[in-house]
Amino acid sequence: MSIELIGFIIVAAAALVLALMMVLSPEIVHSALYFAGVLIAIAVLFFLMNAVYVGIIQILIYVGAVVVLILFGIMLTRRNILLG
Amino acid sequence: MADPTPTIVAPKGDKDYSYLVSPSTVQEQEIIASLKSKFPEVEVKLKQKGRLECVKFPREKLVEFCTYLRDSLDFEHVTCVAGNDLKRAWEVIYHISSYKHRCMIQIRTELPREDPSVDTISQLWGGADWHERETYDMYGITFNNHPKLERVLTPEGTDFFPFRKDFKLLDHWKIDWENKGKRPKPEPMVSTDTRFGDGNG
Amino acid sequence: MAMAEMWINMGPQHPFTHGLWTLKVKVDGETIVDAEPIIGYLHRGFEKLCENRNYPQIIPICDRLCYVASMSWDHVYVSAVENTFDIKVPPRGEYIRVIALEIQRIASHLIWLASFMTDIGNLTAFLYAMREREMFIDLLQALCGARMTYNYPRIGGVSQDMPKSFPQQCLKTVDFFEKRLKEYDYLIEESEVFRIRSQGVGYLRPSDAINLGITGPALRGSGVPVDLRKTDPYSAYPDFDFEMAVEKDCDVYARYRVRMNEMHESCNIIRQALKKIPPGPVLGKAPRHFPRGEGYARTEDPRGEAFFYIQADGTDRPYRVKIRSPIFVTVSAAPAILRGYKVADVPSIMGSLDMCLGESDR
Amino acid sequence: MSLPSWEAWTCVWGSRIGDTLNYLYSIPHSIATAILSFLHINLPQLNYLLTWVIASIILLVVVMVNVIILIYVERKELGRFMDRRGPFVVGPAGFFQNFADAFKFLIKEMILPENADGLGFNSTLVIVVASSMLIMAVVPQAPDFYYTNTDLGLLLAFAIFAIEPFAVVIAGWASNNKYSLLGGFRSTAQMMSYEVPMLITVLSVVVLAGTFNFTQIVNYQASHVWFVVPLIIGFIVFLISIVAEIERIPFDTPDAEAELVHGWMTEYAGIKFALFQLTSYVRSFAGAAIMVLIFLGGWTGPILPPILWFYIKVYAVFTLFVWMRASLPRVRIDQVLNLGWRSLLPLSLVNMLIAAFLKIYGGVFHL
Repeated sequence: MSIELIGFIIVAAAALVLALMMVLSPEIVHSALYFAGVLIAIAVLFFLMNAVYVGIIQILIYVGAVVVLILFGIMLTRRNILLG
Repeated sequence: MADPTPTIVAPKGDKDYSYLVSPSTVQEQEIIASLKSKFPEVEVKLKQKGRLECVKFPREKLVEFCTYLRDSLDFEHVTCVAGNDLKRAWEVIYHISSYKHRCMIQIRTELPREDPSVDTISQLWGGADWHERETYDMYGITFNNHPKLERVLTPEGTDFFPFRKDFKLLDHWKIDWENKGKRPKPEPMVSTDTRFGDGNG
Repeated sequence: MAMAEMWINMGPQHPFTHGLWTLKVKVDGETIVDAEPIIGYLHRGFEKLCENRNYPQIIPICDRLCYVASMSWDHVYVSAVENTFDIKVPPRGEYIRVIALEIQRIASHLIWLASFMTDIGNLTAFLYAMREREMFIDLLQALCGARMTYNYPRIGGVSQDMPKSFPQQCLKTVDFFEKRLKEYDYLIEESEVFRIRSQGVGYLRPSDAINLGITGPALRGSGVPVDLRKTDPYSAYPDFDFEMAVEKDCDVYARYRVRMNEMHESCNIIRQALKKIPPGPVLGKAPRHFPRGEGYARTEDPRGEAFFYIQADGTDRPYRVKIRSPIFVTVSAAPAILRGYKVADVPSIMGSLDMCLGESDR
Repeated sequence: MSLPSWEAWTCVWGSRIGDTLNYLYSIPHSIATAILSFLHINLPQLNYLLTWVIASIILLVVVMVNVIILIYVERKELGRFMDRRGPFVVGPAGFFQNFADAFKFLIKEMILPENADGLGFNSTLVIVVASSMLIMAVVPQAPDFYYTNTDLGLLLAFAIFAIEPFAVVIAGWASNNKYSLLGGFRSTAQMMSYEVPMLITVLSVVVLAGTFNFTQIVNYQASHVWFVVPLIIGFIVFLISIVAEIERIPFDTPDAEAELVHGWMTEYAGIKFALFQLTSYVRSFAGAAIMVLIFLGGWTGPILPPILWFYIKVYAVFTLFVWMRASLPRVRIDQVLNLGWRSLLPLSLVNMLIAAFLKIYGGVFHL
């Protein structure tokens, strides 16, 4: 088993677990946090597949913009933002 | 409640107040004469230059009198509203000043002991708002039609009025200046009764 | 929108509250829709305190009214007593009072400048202003030996004559300070960022300002030429020739300009006073027994119209003392000024009003 | 699916790892080799990993030392600007004041506010700190002193810059504090809106140099002209954007201490707060370094060794940041956003046009 395969398995498993946690999380902001994790893991998978440009754009657009947009969406549409 | 759609109003087209630089030619005697003709039962005196005085003012006439002061005699500014405890009665002292005529009128209104209430003038001058609140806070004098007559300096839920004369300071806080500033022998703080005095506040 | 309408408590422990007070701000997003000032954290029952002290004993506690302008509060108290009992002050006493008051005004305005610049984020100006204030505090120390609570005016004059070297030291300081004021213009006024933070922010219409009872630099910043040193002269002020600082812009910048110009004018007055000061005693005769009577005095505090009302019942203690603090009224008008602006404007607007909680809570 | 071979993966990062930190030539590599030979392990892949870890530690140390010096420099310079002395008690000329502060932060209690969201509160700390440290991994500091020298280094640096905003808004929310929430929103809005003009400006540099690689951009400038000369508009736009991106005065609206106590960091205490502060300086360092690399000719310069030139320029740029902090008040948040969208974005587009023009007709200007 080569070290690349180990790397791939770890990252892919992380992506899957994070995706599951994203779906199952009761707190919606946590879901967004996990979602960002999923996207970063996928970017790492792109790096592993030698698609560096796609990986970088994945981080720049999805983590840098889409997640923030989702978070703003969550926080601007909920009645009670703060927890206490 | 606030206006739900706040707008920022630039001061364009507002009244120009630069005429206040030079004093008006109206003398204090003319103001007194004007007040005498309008309110014959009110006694207005000239104490010194720029200082008018008006004692034993009937409290029912207050808002009418103040409206006249503001609208016809250009008294723009409430310097102060002070409460007072005369022991036989309550008293509210108004100091209303005119930038234009450069004079100040002092109005002393006595309120009966059993009914410490008077009409508010905060509708006429916004500056009187918190002074009236403070007077209520300290003396328990209520101002009718006041927009928000609540405690301002003491905490909410205070059940006494500290500036009333029958509000006793704690004895061991009170310094006996007649005996060369020595504190009397401190008595133990026992109950709240000494603190609240025998006042009904 | 869910962000809509939440109350933010700014204070009592918040960097913008110079003192101990709370400003509850109701915001819609970042826009202020309502505000409510809450004061009273420093309430000491000052007026009741005065009722339990005899007349000279009240002077030191007047120092504690405003901790950055003690001298002017001492002065308004002693002039109220003098008005009540018709006590004459020797002219030299009046002149020294005027000098002390103007030094105090500059020191107070410098504290205001320091805190205002901190509010809008320029710490350099804060340190510069504090540096210059030190010189004026040194002057006051030379006059009365204290740096913060002066206890200098007395009923009927001032406690002691000024030291021999004082006029020279004072003139030197004033000349030096006017040079420094030009330096401030380079640092603060010519900065575009400062202008966009202060111009067009915190409009206060002149009619509103008058109606809400706002006095002092805030009122003059709204274009209303009212300065009690001119319009209701007291002490030795009629002897001096000075300009009233008035700006017509009605915004934070105008209030800033008014205070900066007032510092210039104060320097001017100090120079004239030092030139014209007559010889003679500094402390007049005060009566041993105080008769019945009532009286008041109002002066132009660095923050606005200070007013002291005294009722005397023939004993050695006042029967009733009422203090009108300019900031007490100004802070009540805060909601009217703040409404419609952003949360980020709160420090700059409230900073331009020059809060001092010692005098407003009393 | 076939995975790329081991060599291919190393090529992803654009360089053989042996080149890493080449200035201290092969120090990580020889340390790793020594350790492994001492343990009698002959595993090239483990050697590779160990080299990587040691190189990372060296990079971290280099960055941290620089950050400590930056903080000291800022304090001293700010002191001079403000007509005071700055730190001078702890250590020679107050140099160890930072260490004293760090120690103080270490012994403070780490408070988790009541009703705060633990996951959001703590994980965002990790994300913010890690992503900021990661930027320096792709920023070369000399022709032979870098961690990686990937072909897309410039883009990667800004991609890593862009990770922070979402963490900040979650941090602000998780603190369960209104100031933090507003600060988080402000921070994110500001970073997002300043990334657009910044990236367009960077793109104009890329158009001229024809590459995303930092080293090649610097080499291009060395052989032609520093990009600050033809792209002066872009330089100014980039300077303002980077100051907004790293949230320093006059653009420190997210942690404007006058209105929002300390913005999204309000509830963080002790070493967590210290880490955030440290992170902000790491970002300042990275921002200044990128600015030096793409506009000011990087490490090129006469006589002195390249690494020294690089640090001289970085500290000069940082002094510019400190100067701005000392002389300007804070800008309001809506003015910040207006400036970003209404002034800097058109300016960056103009700059882009100039770059395109120079690319086509650049022969006249030796570009």
